[in-house]
Amino acid sequence: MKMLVKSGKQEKAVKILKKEGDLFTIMVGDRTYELDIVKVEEGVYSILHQGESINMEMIGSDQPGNYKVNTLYQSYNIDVVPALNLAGNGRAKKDSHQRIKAPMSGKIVKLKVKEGDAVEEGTPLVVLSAMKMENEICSEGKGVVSKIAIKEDDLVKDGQLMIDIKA
Amino acid sequence: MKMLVKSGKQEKAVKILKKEGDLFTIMVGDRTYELDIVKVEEGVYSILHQGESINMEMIGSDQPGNYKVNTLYQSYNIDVVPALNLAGNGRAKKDSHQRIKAPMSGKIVKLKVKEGDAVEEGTPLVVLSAMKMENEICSEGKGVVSKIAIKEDDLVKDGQLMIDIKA
Amino acid sequence: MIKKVLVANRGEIAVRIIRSCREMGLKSVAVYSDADRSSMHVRYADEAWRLGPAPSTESYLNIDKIIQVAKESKADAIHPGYGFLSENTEFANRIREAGLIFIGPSAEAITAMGDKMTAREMMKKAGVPIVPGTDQLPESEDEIKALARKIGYPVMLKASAGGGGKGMRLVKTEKELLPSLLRARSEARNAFGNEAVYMEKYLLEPHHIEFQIMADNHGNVVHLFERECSVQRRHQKVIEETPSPFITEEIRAAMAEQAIAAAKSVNYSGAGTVEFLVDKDRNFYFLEMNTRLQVEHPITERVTGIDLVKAQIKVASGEVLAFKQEDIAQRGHAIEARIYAEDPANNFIPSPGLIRHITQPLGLGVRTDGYAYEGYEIPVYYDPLISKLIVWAPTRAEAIKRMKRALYEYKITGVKTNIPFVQRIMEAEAFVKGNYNTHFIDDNLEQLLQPETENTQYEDIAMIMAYLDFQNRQHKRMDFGQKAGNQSNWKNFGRLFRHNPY
Amino acid sequence: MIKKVLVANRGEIAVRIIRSCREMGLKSVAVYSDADRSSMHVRYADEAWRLGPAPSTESYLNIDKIIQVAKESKADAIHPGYGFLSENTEFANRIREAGLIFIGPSAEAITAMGDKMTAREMMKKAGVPIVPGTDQLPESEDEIKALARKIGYPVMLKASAGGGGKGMRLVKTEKELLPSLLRARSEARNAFGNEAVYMEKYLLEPHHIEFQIMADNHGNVVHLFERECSVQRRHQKVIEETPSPFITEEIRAAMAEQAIAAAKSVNYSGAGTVEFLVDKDRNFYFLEMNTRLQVEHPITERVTGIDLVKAQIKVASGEVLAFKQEDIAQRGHAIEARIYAEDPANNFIPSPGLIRHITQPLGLGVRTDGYAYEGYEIPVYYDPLISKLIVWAPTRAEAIKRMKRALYEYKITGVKTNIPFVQRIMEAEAFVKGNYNTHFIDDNLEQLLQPETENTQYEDIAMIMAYLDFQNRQHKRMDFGQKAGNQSNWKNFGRLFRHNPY
Repeated sequence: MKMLVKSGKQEKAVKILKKEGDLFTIMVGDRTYELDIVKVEEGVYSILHQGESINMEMIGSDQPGNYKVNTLYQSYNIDVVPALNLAGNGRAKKDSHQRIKAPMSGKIVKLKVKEGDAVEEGTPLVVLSAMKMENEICSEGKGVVSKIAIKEDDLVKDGQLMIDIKA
Repeated sequence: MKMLVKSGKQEKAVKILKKEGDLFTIMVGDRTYELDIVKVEEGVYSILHQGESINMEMIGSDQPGNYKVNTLYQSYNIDVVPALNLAGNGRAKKDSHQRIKAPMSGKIVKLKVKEGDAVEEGTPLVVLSAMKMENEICSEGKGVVSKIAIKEDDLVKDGQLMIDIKA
Repeated sequence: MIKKVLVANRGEIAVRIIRSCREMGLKSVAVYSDADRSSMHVRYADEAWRLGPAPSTESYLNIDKIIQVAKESKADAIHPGYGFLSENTEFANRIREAGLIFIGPSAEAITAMGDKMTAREMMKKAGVPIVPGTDQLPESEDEIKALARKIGYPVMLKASAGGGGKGMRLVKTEKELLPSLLRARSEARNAFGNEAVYMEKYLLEPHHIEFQIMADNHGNVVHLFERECSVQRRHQKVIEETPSPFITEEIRAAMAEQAIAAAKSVNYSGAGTVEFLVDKDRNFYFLEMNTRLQVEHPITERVTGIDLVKAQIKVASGEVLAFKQEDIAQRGHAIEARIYAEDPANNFIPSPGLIRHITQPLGLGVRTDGYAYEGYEIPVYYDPLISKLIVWAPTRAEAIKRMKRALYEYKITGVKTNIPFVQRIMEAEAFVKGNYNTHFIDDNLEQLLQPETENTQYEDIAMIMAYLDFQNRQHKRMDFGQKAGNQSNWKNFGRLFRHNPY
Repeated sequence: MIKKVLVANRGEIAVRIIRSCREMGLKSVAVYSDADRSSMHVRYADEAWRLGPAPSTESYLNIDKIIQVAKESKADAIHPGYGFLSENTEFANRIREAGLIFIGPSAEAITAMGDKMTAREMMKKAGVPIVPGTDQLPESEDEIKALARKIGYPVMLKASAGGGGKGMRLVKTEKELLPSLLRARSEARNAFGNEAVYMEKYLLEPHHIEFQIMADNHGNVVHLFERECSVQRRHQKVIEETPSPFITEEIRAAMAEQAIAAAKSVNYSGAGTVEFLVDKDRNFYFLEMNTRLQVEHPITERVTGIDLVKAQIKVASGEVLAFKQEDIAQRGHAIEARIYAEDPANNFIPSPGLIRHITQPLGLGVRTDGYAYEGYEIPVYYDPLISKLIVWAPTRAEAIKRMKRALYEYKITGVKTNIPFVQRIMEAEAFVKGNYNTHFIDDNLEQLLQPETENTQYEDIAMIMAYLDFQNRQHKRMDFGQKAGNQSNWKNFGRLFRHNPY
């Protein structure tokens, strides 16, 4: 299956033109790179490109094909996706729901809304305590609380859905 | 299957009497221990025994049931074996062969005997170079070289059989 | 005299204290909550005893249980570290009542300095300059507003029992006053079990500069020079350095004198820190005295060569200080960066989680005090401090370059950290010139958060790597399905990534 | 002036040099053999270029290729590190002929000092005391035997081009003379490409004490005090410390004077080391001068605060030394332990292999210069040095305790190391008292190799752990066979070993 690689707004095709041992000749979009690639630690690669020594660290996610790739200061969020899927891809963008996820692991110390409440942009929703700091999480827009998936004193994980707000 | 555990000349039966969470009550030989055991890194365990904090590192070998277990300064070579096997265990001891294994990974720079040669205790057999040092390996007893499994310039691995000497 | 020390703390400071115990030949006893069974201080100590469930109130703040463990483990002294019970009078008293040694000052000194309002009163009497402000705030909201108006905005709310930025809020306008007060009280209650809050004038372009004090029980009090701690975010220190690039030799001497006077006024014993605010005209005011080891103590250790934990233990044993004021010199320049598990790009929210990979910076002039290791899960219950990176060099300019080099080597994966943010601080003009005050981070936040300029080449290569890894995994998976057929194919591919030394 | 430095070396020293380049804002170019593609210096440098196959003769000793890479990568200077081509006159000459800067002394100085016999002659002329001995040994075996008898056993065989213990043999009786000579010549040929060997009187209870020299191209020569390197095994240093616990202030001054005289006699430039043998009556003799950075340079850096690599680069750029003799002081005490991949229990045979796990010691007063990481395979082709552990403390006694603490923290699994052996040295009475000479290891070998006294309890627990791990694996394997049935069973068991923070 033909695969495309996405990074931010970029979408490029990747093609391996040649490989000999650790040496790869690879085309990405319309540019060609000759790279010497060696895996040095779990998820850590040493790459030589025209003499330059580049270290990249790859962190896979639960979603197949999704990677966070770290260079020295930069971090790229990259998706490898089938070429077919890209055309009709309309996910998330026009969603009329606001899904409030836990921005970090922590404990719910206060729940400030209940189902059916109308909220504005900036309305406080929950207070989440993590690592000794209390963090107030507010609504990013107008709407009605359609679902609350947590309760006070719950421990939540980073990214866990807490509240659903219908616009 | 009933298993026994061997460490050096010791042979003991191990029995788990109780476990609750990380807390184990275990009998080894005729002594009973209450241990709080947690795996903290790959192959590294933190063990609390009557308040004492003990760190043990386990290194498995190719042979199932064989472990090197390191504490702070001590290193134990331990085998977990079926109880049945122990009785009739007569391996290695009365072997009339001297099997010369590479004491380290390295390169054979000189082979000093050939098959059929008679050797004495202390007869130089091979010179093995590793990490810039040349190491002469000598016969530990009298005998005749029955087999040579290496040749000059070979790279050998730690533990690899090099020469077989028949007493 | 002291043979076994119980360390009533966790994280990097527990490990750091146990290190010095080990070097002194003292046995160490770690204590832990359920969230910390696999934490480094448990693994590193000679003994480790459970305190209770994860929340600090049930573990690291549980005085009864800690004293019980001290007795059972036959420890003869308790080191409180910083935070938790380190400035708790009751704890110090209870330890002494139990016939054990508290490694810290007298309960009276803790009480006097621990309550910030009492401390202000005492300093006023001792002639040490203090910042204009109030006593404990009244209940009446109108009265509070009136007090703030009288002092003049901006004002600072502070927990009377506070420290480490907890329970502190800067209030710029009346509108923010009451909500901030609520938050400050709540944090103060959770952190210190005491919700008393007072108010102070907020100085212009202030510097936070503190002096390290060391005193014994025989009347000797010395200072170990200052630490410049003005790089703060929400009153939480991020970077500390010594010497301060701001103060002059004369001001340094004057501040040192007042710091010693402050310590003597409470018959201080052990290690303590006298904090000052210094305004843009180099007027200095007593801020508070922390009656414990400070997070940033390593920079002082580095320029003076003195191990402060060992000195604390010796003082607690009744020994006379091993050094006189004239023996102590500041040599070279030391900088500490606090490495936090937090996400600077996302409003600095804490980032607890599993450390997947960690590479510590090493080499000349670098010290790391940490406690995390590969596979360790940073719990949500405690402070987000992962480690402290301390560098030393003969000059400030060289120390900054060394810090940048060390940060370059420091890799932590799995949780987000402020390493790139600290790297940016080291590059910021105001910091490099040593021309900064406590507003530095706020004033430069945009620049400090800016990502590197785009590098198309790196992005292309990152895309290639994702593609190769994905393909590699796909082929592996396929092979699981069809055994013989494709086997050699993916194995070959897999091997491309493995280096064979032969 | 210098903008990009090619480091013609590998291992810890390449990483250490690149660290200083990075702090100076210089670009770094690593070179590597096929065995070192995944080595740390390749990963850490800004650029990395392949030299050739694994054997050093085809890579790190390949002058043509190194100069070619320097040109292609547009490096303007080459740092040779230690070992390999660091004391090779041709290399220094070829670099200069290519219009590049050699970070080291003149080719003349290398030639003069590099050939040990020439050096002896020069020192004789300069009035520096030398050990009685021969010129290059003749071919005739009888003549060699006669020379040895004349000097008197024991005698020392040394490679004329030698250094680092390679090609060195102590000969105690005539019977050992010729076999040792063969071995010395062979090692000398392999290590230096030159099999010339000479002979010296072997001093009684000798100390190996060396002085660090730093000289610029403007006639300034200073010393950075001594290093005591008498803890040696087969002429290979294991522990170094500064100051030496053996010499007096007067001897120190006299030796420093001779060291500077030795350096001046060859118009020395850059970092160099003048080695002396000191007998039990504190008579000292010139041994040799190493015209390069020394393995043990970090202890000098620690007590003087000077970064020697940076100083080398500045001198090579033509700068005047940034410090005068009177600016340089020895402060506190530093000890270095060389951590080797070797098996002390098995006649110290090298132990190359895969590093399965590594924990570096950290905290106050500890520096580690290494290059190994988890998953790195130490190649068989090069030196077994994994890292250098350097500690500092105000006093020697405290430094020893700190070293013990750091060794306690240092965990390396997968290859055998001398860490427990070094730990034993730190506990040996002669070492602790500072009362040792170069025979220390031989004289105390039995004690240094003795395992800990038996601890039944630990052995029992080790047996338990093996049993549990084995059972755990068995159950897992069973489950693979029978899917549904036993699943909950082993999963439960497996979970016993995993800590869940919630």
